[in-house]
Amino acid sequence: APKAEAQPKAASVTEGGRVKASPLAKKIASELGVDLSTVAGSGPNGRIVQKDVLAAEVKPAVVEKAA
Amino acid sequence: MSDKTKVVVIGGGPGGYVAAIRAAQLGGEVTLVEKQYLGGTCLNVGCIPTKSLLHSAELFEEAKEGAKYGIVSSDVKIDFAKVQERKQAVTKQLVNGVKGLLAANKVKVISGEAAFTSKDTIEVKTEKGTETIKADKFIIATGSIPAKPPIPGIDSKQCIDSTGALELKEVPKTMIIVGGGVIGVEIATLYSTLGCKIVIIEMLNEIMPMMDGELTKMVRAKLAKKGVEIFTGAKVMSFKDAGENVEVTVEMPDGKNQVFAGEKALISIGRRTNTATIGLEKAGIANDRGRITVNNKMETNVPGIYAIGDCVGQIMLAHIASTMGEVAAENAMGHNNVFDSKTNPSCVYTKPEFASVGLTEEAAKAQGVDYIVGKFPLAANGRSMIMGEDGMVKIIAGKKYKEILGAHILGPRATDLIGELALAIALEATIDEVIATIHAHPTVAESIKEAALAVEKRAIHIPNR
Amino acid sequence: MSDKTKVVVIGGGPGGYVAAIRAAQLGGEVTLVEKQYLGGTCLNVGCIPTKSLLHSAELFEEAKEGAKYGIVSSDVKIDFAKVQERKQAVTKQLVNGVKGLLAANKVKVISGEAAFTSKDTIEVKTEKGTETIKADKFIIATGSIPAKPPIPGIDSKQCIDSTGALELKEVPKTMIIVGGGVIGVEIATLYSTLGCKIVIIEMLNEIMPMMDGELTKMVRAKLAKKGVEIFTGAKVMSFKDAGENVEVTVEMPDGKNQVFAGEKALISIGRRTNTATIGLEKAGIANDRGRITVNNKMETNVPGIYAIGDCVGQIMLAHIASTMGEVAAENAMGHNNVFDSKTNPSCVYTKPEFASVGLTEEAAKAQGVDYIVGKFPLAANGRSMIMGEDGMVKIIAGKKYKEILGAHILGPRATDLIGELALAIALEATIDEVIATIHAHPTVAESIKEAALAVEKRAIHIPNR
Ligand SMILES: Cc1cc2nc3c(=O)[nH]c(=O)nc-3n(C[C@H](O)[C@H](O)[C@H](O)COP(=O)(O)OP(=O)(O)OC[C@H]3O[C@@H](n4cnc5c(N)ncnc54)[C@H](O)[C@@H]3O)c2cc1C
Ligand SMILES: Cc1cc2nc3c(=O)[nH]c(=O)nc-3n(C[C@H](O)[C@H](O)[C@H](O)COP(=O)(O)OP(=O)(O)OC[C@H]3O[C@@H](n4cnc5c(N)ncnc54)[C@H](O)[C@@H]3O)c2cc1C
Repeated sequence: APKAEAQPKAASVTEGGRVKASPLAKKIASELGVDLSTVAGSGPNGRIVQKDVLAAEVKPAVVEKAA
Repeated sequence: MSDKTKVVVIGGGPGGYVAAIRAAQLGGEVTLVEKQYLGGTCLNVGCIPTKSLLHSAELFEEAKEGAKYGIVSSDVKIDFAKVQERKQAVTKQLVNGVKGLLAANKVKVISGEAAFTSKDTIEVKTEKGTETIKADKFIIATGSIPAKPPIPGIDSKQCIDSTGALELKEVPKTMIIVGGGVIGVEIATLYSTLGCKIVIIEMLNEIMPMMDGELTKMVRAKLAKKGVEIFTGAKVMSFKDAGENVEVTVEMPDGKNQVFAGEKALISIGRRTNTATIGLEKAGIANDRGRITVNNKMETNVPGIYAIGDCVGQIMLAHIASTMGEVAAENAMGHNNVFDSKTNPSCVYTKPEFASVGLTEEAAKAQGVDYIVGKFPLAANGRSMIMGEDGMVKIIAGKKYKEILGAHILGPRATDLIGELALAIALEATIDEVIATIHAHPTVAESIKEAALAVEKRAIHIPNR
Repeated sequence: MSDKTKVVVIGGGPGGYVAAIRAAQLGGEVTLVEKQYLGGTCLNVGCIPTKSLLHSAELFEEAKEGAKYGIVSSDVKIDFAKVQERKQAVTKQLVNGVKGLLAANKVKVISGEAAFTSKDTIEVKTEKGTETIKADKFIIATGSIPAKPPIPGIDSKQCIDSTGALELKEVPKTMIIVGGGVIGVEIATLYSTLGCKIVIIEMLNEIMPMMDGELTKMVRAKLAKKGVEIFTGAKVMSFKDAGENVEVTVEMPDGKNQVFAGEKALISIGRRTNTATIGLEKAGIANDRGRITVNNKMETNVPGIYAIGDCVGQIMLAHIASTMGEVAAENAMGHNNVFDSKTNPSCVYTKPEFASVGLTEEAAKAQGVDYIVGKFPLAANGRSMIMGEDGMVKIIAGKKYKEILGAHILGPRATDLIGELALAIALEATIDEVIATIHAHPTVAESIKEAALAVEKRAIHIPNR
């Protein structure tokens, strides 16, 4: 996945710019070409999980809501 | 009057007392009503007593086999009265602990039997009379009781339920166990180790049907070695009190009847929810033949009334009751939490232990999931070898991403080892992360990494085929 | 000739044999040179023999205390020759296992002593003569040997190292243990359980200084109960062969000398890398007084030469050697992997077990990390109570995000329980995920969740202060 662009930051990006995502979410995102820095996480502390990535792929509108 | 949220919890088992403590932590004014014993089934006639007796049985077996390890002793015998005394002491200590915790959290405990009289009121029958209590929120946690199937002769004096089986004064010479679920298998393990000849009659085609079939077969083989006979696809038709023994007539898989005689017959075919007398209809609480209907917030159809644990009739396990209890308490106190069973471990205290989390291979198949399996036999694990044990670690991973879908362990310490894999499922980990985690040597846990490696046919300590 | 990458591994311990298997899995043509015994220190005179002896000791203790659990026996005695025989059998089985695995992976094993003659050549002295081997890649895994400090009288016949301590024919009546590291403490546990009176002399201010101090104090108390005397801040000045006993003169913390007499004196002050005779200088391999210098890819300064395990003198543990071995093999075979010790568990096989991963509270303090602690005493854990054990689970979390920085467990099965927390660290989990993971009842693992809850002062099974 591309690195953080000038995108609105989702809750899952920590101050250091690291994205908190589950290993499964990362694998799926890299395959689907979903930029994790644009995904809102629904896990504890905004951690991105599988279903968030799948949702982001189907309807990118989630990004706006999370920003 | 206090403006705190008033919460009443009905039932003091692992569901109820945990819910009560959690609600109190969150600022609730909490009352717990318990009609019989704090700690419920679990502490008094369930988890704890079985495991205490099983621990003694394990020590007995180890003592008898001590010579193999250089421990010499003569006349190893079991003092069953002492075994029961020890069980009693452990139970008592834990029940007192619960009492203390409730007090420390300022939960008011009422000894009595509760029943709803309306949506916001219960009546509690205590020794001193009847008390009426109104509250903002109710959490129902009345648990379950052993099911008693309508089989002719089931009232014969030799027929006992799990509670009876845990309170025997002597080890019986023979026992017929009707129902090969977890409770049946644990009690078979217990008494067969103590010298009782056991026959298990199970109606389904496999004992412990929710566990992984391949590992269950290994358990069956181990039980067989102890002289436990298991008949599956077999149906009990009747019991007959024949004086010393009970005669159990069983329709065998071939359709023919066979009679088994036993000093005791344990009925362990399941448990049913304990909700018949709590006034569900008075409060208008929806239920399915006594199983209270709840959503994943543990809410019933009646606002402000929650139900948790065995009485919802979903997964009848103590840690599930407690987890549901936490969720209900948090929601009752205005927080927002949901119950999810995906990390739920199932444990059976056989020797060695048997534990499972997530999908079994059977379930993966049935659900049409594309999966891949990694297995590691504990015969190749140094720590297990030292302990004289064997078994297997089996991991079910998604075929494409290798995420961990399920894990099954038969082996020493399995009930504790499963924790790592439950966390792996919680975190949506793949085998890569399990492999990248350094596992200490020499431990049984190393086998978890090996099983993960085996998913990709690159285990180190077994040849990969 | 084959166009496979030719890999030579020097040393057949848990570093070397794992590296060899991994390199072979990746398509290498692998030769392993071992001068003494496959399995190295670990299988022959380290991890496995200690744990086998300790297991017998544990069973002995349990047998003696059986009455508490209703197990009656008379005359519980240890047959130490049998204990040693069992250890020998386990070791032999595991060493044969390694032999089989190497064969299954088509690794060629040469019995002999290797030394570099240049950057790409070694000479191997075997029974049949000297063989010269060239290879594309070399992995050095020659391990370590017990350090022998230059203390007057250390050659007295009663002075033994860990290898000697594991091969005693009889349980000594008294033993002075010089050095209270993991090995010293494990051997103290072993022989004190078998009836030996033990004195530990440690130069530093604490035994096992890398472990969490609070839990280490609990271990000290448990050892003291077994009659083990521990003197810290105390320095051995000399040994004197006094016939039956050795007299050990110790400078005590107050500066005065005190003499301790023991049938044996175990020197366990540490281990040093075993690299003096392998021709490091001929190959031009950089090292720091024998500790081979490597980067996190396990590469030495010489391209194509890797070093792993005890011989790099970093963390002297078998699972570290194996992990480094995998990393080196993968890099040697053209993959790209790095070694990271952040999930490394440290285990001590005391009774109960003691295990640790990540930061100790002391380290967190020293590094100026903003941390917060959650603790749960196992006296409040049902499963531990059933087993008659106590202890503590302690979690160190970051103050702000509550990520798990370290975890420390003193308790039954601790060495296996630590796996869950190592995975938590690997996945950068916070206490929230540990709490959200359902932990089975009744297990020791439940205490991990409780300790995580305690971080936020909301444990269920202890009052939160
Ligand atoms: C032999 C056996 C072994 C088991 N082993 C395990 C195990 O190892 N691990 C595991 O996870 N689970 C085990 N279980 C299951 C476990 O005990 C239950 O899942 C658990 O106790 C359910 O908790 P609960 O709080 O929902 O109900 P319960 O523990 O059944 O508690 C319900 C409480 O409510 C009280 N009550 C009922 N009606 C009223 C009323 N009207 N007014 C006031 N009080 C009322 C009851 O007296 C009881 O104390 C075992 C069960 C048995 C029988
Ligand atoms: C008493 C004791 C208990 C221990 N307990 C534990 C424990 O519980 N857990 C744990 O993780 N660690 C434990 N350790 C440490 C562990 O044994 C070592 O960390 C581990 O063995 C290191 O592995 P290695 O492969 O680097 O070296 P080693 O195991 O030392 O193997 C090196 C091998 O190289 C061979 N060799 C050396 N030079 C040459 C040469 N020139 N040519 C050919 N072969 C050569 C040696 O013969 C040896 O077989 C213990 C150690 C001791 C002494």
